[in-house]
Amino acid sequence: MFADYSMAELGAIFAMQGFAGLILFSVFVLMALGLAIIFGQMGVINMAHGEFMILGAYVTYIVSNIFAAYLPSLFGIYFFIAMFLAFIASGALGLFIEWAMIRHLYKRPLDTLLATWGLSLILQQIYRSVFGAREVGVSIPDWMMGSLPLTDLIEIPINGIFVMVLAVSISLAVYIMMFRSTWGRQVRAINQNRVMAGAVGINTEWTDRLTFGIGCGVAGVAGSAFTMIGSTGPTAGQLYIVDTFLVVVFGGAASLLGTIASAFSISQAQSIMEFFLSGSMAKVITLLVVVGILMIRPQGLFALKLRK
Amino acid sequence: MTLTNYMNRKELLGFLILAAVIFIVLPLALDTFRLNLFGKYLTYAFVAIGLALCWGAGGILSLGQGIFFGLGGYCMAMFLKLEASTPENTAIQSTPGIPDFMDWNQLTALPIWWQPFHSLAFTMLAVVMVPVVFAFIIGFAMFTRRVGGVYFAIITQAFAAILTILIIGQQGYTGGVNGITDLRTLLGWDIRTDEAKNILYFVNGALLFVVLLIAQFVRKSKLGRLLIAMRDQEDRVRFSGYNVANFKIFIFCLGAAFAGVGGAMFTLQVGFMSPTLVGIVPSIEMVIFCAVGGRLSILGAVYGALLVNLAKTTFSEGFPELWLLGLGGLFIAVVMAFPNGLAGLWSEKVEPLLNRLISKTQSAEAANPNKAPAE
Amino acid sequence: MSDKGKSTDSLGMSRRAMLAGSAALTASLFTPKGLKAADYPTSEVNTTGLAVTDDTVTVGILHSITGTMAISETGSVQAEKLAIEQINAQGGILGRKIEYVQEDGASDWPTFAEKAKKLLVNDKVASVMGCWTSASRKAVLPVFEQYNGFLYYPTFYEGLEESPNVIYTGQEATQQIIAGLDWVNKEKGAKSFYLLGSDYIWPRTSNKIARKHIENFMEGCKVVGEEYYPLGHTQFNSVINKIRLKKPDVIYAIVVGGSNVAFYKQLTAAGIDPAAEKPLVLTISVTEDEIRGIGGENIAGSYACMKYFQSLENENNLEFVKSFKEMWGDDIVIGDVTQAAYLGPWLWKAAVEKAGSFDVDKVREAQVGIELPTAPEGYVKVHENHHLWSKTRVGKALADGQYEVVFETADLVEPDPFPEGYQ
Amino acid sequence: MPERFILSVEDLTVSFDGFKAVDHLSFYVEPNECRVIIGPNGAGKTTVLDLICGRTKATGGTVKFKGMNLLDMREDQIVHAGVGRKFQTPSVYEDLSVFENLELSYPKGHGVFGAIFFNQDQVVQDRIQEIAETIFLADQLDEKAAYLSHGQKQWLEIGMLLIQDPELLMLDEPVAGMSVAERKKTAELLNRIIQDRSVIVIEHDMGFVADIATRVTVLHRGEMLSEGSMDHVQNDPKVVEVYLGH
Repeated sequence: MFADYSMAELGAIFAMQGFAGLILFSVFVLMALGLAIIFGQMGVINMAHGEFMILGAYVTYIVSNIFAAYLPSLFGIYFFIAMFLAFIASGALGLFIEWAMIRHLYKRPLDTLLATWGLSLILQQIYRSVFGAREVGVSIPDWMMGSLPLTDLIEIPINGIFVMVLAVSISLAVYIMMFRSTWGRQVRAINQNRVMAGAVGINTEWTDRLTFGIGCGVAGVAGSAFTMIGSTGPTAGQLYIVDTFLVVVFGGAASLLGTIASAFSISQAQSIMEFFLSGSMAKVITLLVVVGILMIRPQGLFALKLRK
Repeated sequence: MTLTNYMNRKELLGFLILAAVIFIVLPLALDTFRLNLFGKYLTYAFVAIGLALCWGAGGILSLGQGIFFGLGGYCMAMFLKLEASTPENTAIQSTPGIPDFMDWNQLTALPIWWQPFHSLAFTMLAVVMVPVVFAFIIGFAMFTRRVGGVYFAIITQAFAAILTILIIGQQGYTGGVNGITDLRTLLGWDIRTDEAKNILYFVNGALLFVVLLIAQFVRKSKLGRLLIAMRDQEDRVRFSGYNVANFKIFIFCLGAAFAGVGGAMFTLQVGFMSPTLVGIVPSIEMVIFCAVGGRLSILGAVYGALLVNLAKTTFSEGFPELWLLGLGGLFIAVVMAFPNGLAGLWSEKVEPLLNRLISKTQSAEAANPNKAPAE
Repeated sequence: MSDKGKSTDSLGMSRRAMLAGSAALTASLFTPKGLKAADYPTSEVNTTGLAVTDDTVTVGILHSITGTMAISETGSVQAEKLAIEQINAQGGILGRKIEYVQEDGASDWPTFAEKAKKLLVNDKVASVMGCWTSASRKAVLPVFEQYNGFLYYPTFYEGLEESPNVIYTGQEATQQIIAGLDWVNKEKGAKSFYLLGSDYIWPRTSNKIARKHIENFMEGCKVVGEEYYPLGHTQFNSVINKIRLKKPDVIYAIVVGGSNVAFYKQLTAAGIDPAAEKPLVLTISVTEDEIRGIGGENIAGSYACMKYFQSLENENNLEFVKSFKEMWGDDIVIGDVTQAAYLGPWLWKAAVEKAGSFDVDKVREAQVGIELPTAPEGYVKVHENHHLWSKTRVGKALADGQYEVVFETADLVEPDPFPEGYQ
Repeated sequence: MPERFILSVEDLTVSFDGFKAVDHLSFYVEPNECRVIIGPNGAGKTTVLDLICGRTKATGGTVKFKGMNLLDMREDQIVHAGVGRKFQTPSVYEDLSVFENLELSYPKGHGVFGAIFFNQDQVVQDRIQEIAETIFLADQLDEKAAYLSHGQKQWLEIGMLLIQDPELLMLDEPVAGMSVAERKKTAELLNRIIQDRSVIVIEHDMGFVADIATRVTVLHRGEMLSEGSMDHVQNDPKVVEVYLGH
């Protein structure tokens, strides 16, 4: 396969392929972080995660149209505002859903799965009624498209860099929130012992709601970012759901670090296999390997050993 | 030990009513087209019954029942496709005598693993055994390692995704995204005629009752009680000397076998099989059939499958744009307001009401001695 | 209850606009023959119990308006409704107004089969305009053959089929592929091709025909890669790197749906600007409809091989685009399949009038050889294999989401659903 | 192979992420002995029972029961070998009746197909009746376990163990949370059922311990602190230190 190429060319290709793997990694991290917060910390299965992402994407679409129409001079920076608003919109919807639905179901995790699946159907239909069945094209500021030529041979997509930077910053933000803020301490306290946490004066109800909201908000930001690399349509959220869940479960549900490690290993495996095999087979093999490992090690990559 | 241990009078009445609905009311009330539709809905009931056992009784939620439905359906479709692909029917192909999609994909000979499907006996065995073997592999790997609950649900869902991608990707062998279509005869008997559809409906109904009776037997056996015990206190069951994994594997395999039979009947009645029945979405819909009917009740599962599908057809004919809202709302309503589904509604609301009415009339009769005595 | 529409439509169309559009069309489409229903007694034109009354005839529209395929099929529904409106405005068929029953296939093949059966058995529709994916057509085909229905199928597809109960108004694979490949070879000097597709039958069959044509009929040309990704796949960076490694002259892309959007966005972002034509991007799966989702700036400079582009500058098309926009709004775009769907009701009308009957067997007989000089794509004719003779065109994508037509075949290309030498 | 001890625990160790919950623990139980394990909270008492019955996997050491190495066996195999375990919180099947609770514990029909075709014959019914009388629940046989009082649930769980007829019975705080009257009845019940089998009991109630114990083992931070008769351990300065020293 490589006989006809010079070393420089091969080096360049592998560098870019490594980069492609990193982009995929960032995409997985963005997809999975919100879910990891919700699933890992609250044990809630949010099957509507993809639809929360798409809400962020539609917010971005609306904001881009507003800027194009009224503030064309600021179009170059609209994306940041859009991401912020995406966070707010998805987060607010998340707060509402937690209040209306999820909080009644904490003792029945499998039922949250079904109820949120119902929610995802409803959201899809709402998107379809509001934005139409067709995909919408989100215009991206020029500076974010195109690529950065590092050498003659190596070109790095700018939106890839953007996604990577975003993934790192959001991971950091989540890390700081979880491990440095009062909220984070409360969430972890509740996760470990709900009754006790309530007894020492933590408002468990509000903390739960906020956790769910933040998880959904992060999904919204991810959806906003994905307008650069993917499609925005009523059913686009479904494309992400299986991958996302596998990343979280594979990482070990209780661990954010695990989520990141699992995103890394799955993305690298998939990206390398895609390079050497055909696309469909790469996907099947990746999924099979992940599921196979999960069968041998159901607790995922990272899991604390606990006294029962 | 008498039969009443396996079915009390109330349950017997429930079975008889369902039998009357399936074998008398529906055939009399509906034309062949609608009856065939109901036949299709009833094939989902096979899956829902399996789920009522696995999920309702055993607490094992599988989001991959579409896998087993699909495997059963594909086995049947392979047999029918081979029968439809006679050299005469496929004379225009480069290789006559093999299924058309194989010819389109440059296959020049029937793959070896298709060969046994020339035999109906083998196919009927495969319809049950292929899903069971799959379920056994998944169940063995997961349950002996004590994977359960949410993890099990997600991993089965991943399997459904994998199988769909595989079927679509290997289109030379599986018909790809189109599925296996244009099925015509079963041992020379044309399954597309109205008469055949009517007969298939009754065969389907009869098989459904066989499955229902098996399910009832299992539920009423000690194994049924063990499932409930496991759902509530898995450790206690273990320390009463049971190998919990084996029981879970068994019930999961049983559900898979039911689903396989349902899939085969689907293929026969609808006339094709396609990967859209294998994937994540149909698998979750099958769970909702069960949930709507009442996850604990096997009869409820049948009604759930019938009603949800009837609603789907009606709504999507009348208000197609609203259908998803309705279905989504149904999911949420069932989970939040009626966790025991229709069966729960019946036993919690309707039955007490009926009892009250009956006792009222009785007391009214008692209060009115002039009327004819009650007995 | 079904969505029964008469000549008005509830979906926000201005009645006056529609009338104006139809009036304009009357001039260019068929000259109304002033056929009166009274001249065609129902008992004579309908001997098989179809839903034909003294002043109406019912047809079915069967597309997905929910689910993943709704994105693609919406345009076809709109086109079919437009054609029906216009036909009605001209006095209908044999003096009878067309009514339609619309059913939702819900992007689910069994549902398509179920609804097809409902249309034929319960509603007894005289013909059906519908289906989009091959899978849905394969699912309904046995139903149409069993109940002797008549389907107008609008999508360009892989061929390998010729049903007496279907008129294929889109192109089969060879009509779409061969001329385009020859053109890039001749005009652009392309010698090496990288074939890419979504993983299902149409891209695979099309690429098979493309490969055979490249290897057997195009001198010195070769295929340097062929690859398929699952439907809905959204990550193409690895394959883009592979393409870089192979340095093909042409990326031949048959990616569909949401994957399309991801593919072109990532291609541009990776520094492969289609406009630079290094490599050149040639597709048969991106119509104007898809570009809206992809974003014109991401695909500008790519080439698409179709039979119809919205920008075609013939009178028929100008009229068609005008009335389409009047009916469905100014920001609408019209893709290849939408136009093909628009042909369905017109072809059926012509056949019914030629046969003087709604009976499917007579319509089928009359249909072959029907010519439609008024089609937006230009003159078309029904081949005896039930496909259309039509031209193949190559368009270059512009940033505004339209195509600039850069090439069209001189003659109509003969449909060849079972091409010799390509199997 | 004749052995002096029915249960030999040697060098048993388990660590959770570096924390040694049980640390090189050895003790031996003789046939028909009633061994009581005491110790302050977090001493590792419950963990020891978990290790013996296979609920927790040991990091090191051996547990031999009648010559079989329990650490290599699954929970159900350990049960079949003759070890019964009662949990600290009553764990009964709340959705099933008392009768069904006992039926499921009857040592027959433990395979999948055995369970499906399990026959409630007269022998089974008599045995259930007998056990129900022993545990004071003969009148509640058809009641759902969920409706029993806390003490009754504890008795039911003990009954579920009795019906298995284990050679080694392990009870984790059998009288915790009981009323005085219930406690007295339970002591009586336990005294009756420990007669012809070996028993390991975890208990805090010293009066109760003194009443039933043959020997007492005191655990502290996963290690053995003292072992011997009740008198012996009560006078052991190390034990006094641990219980009163802080």
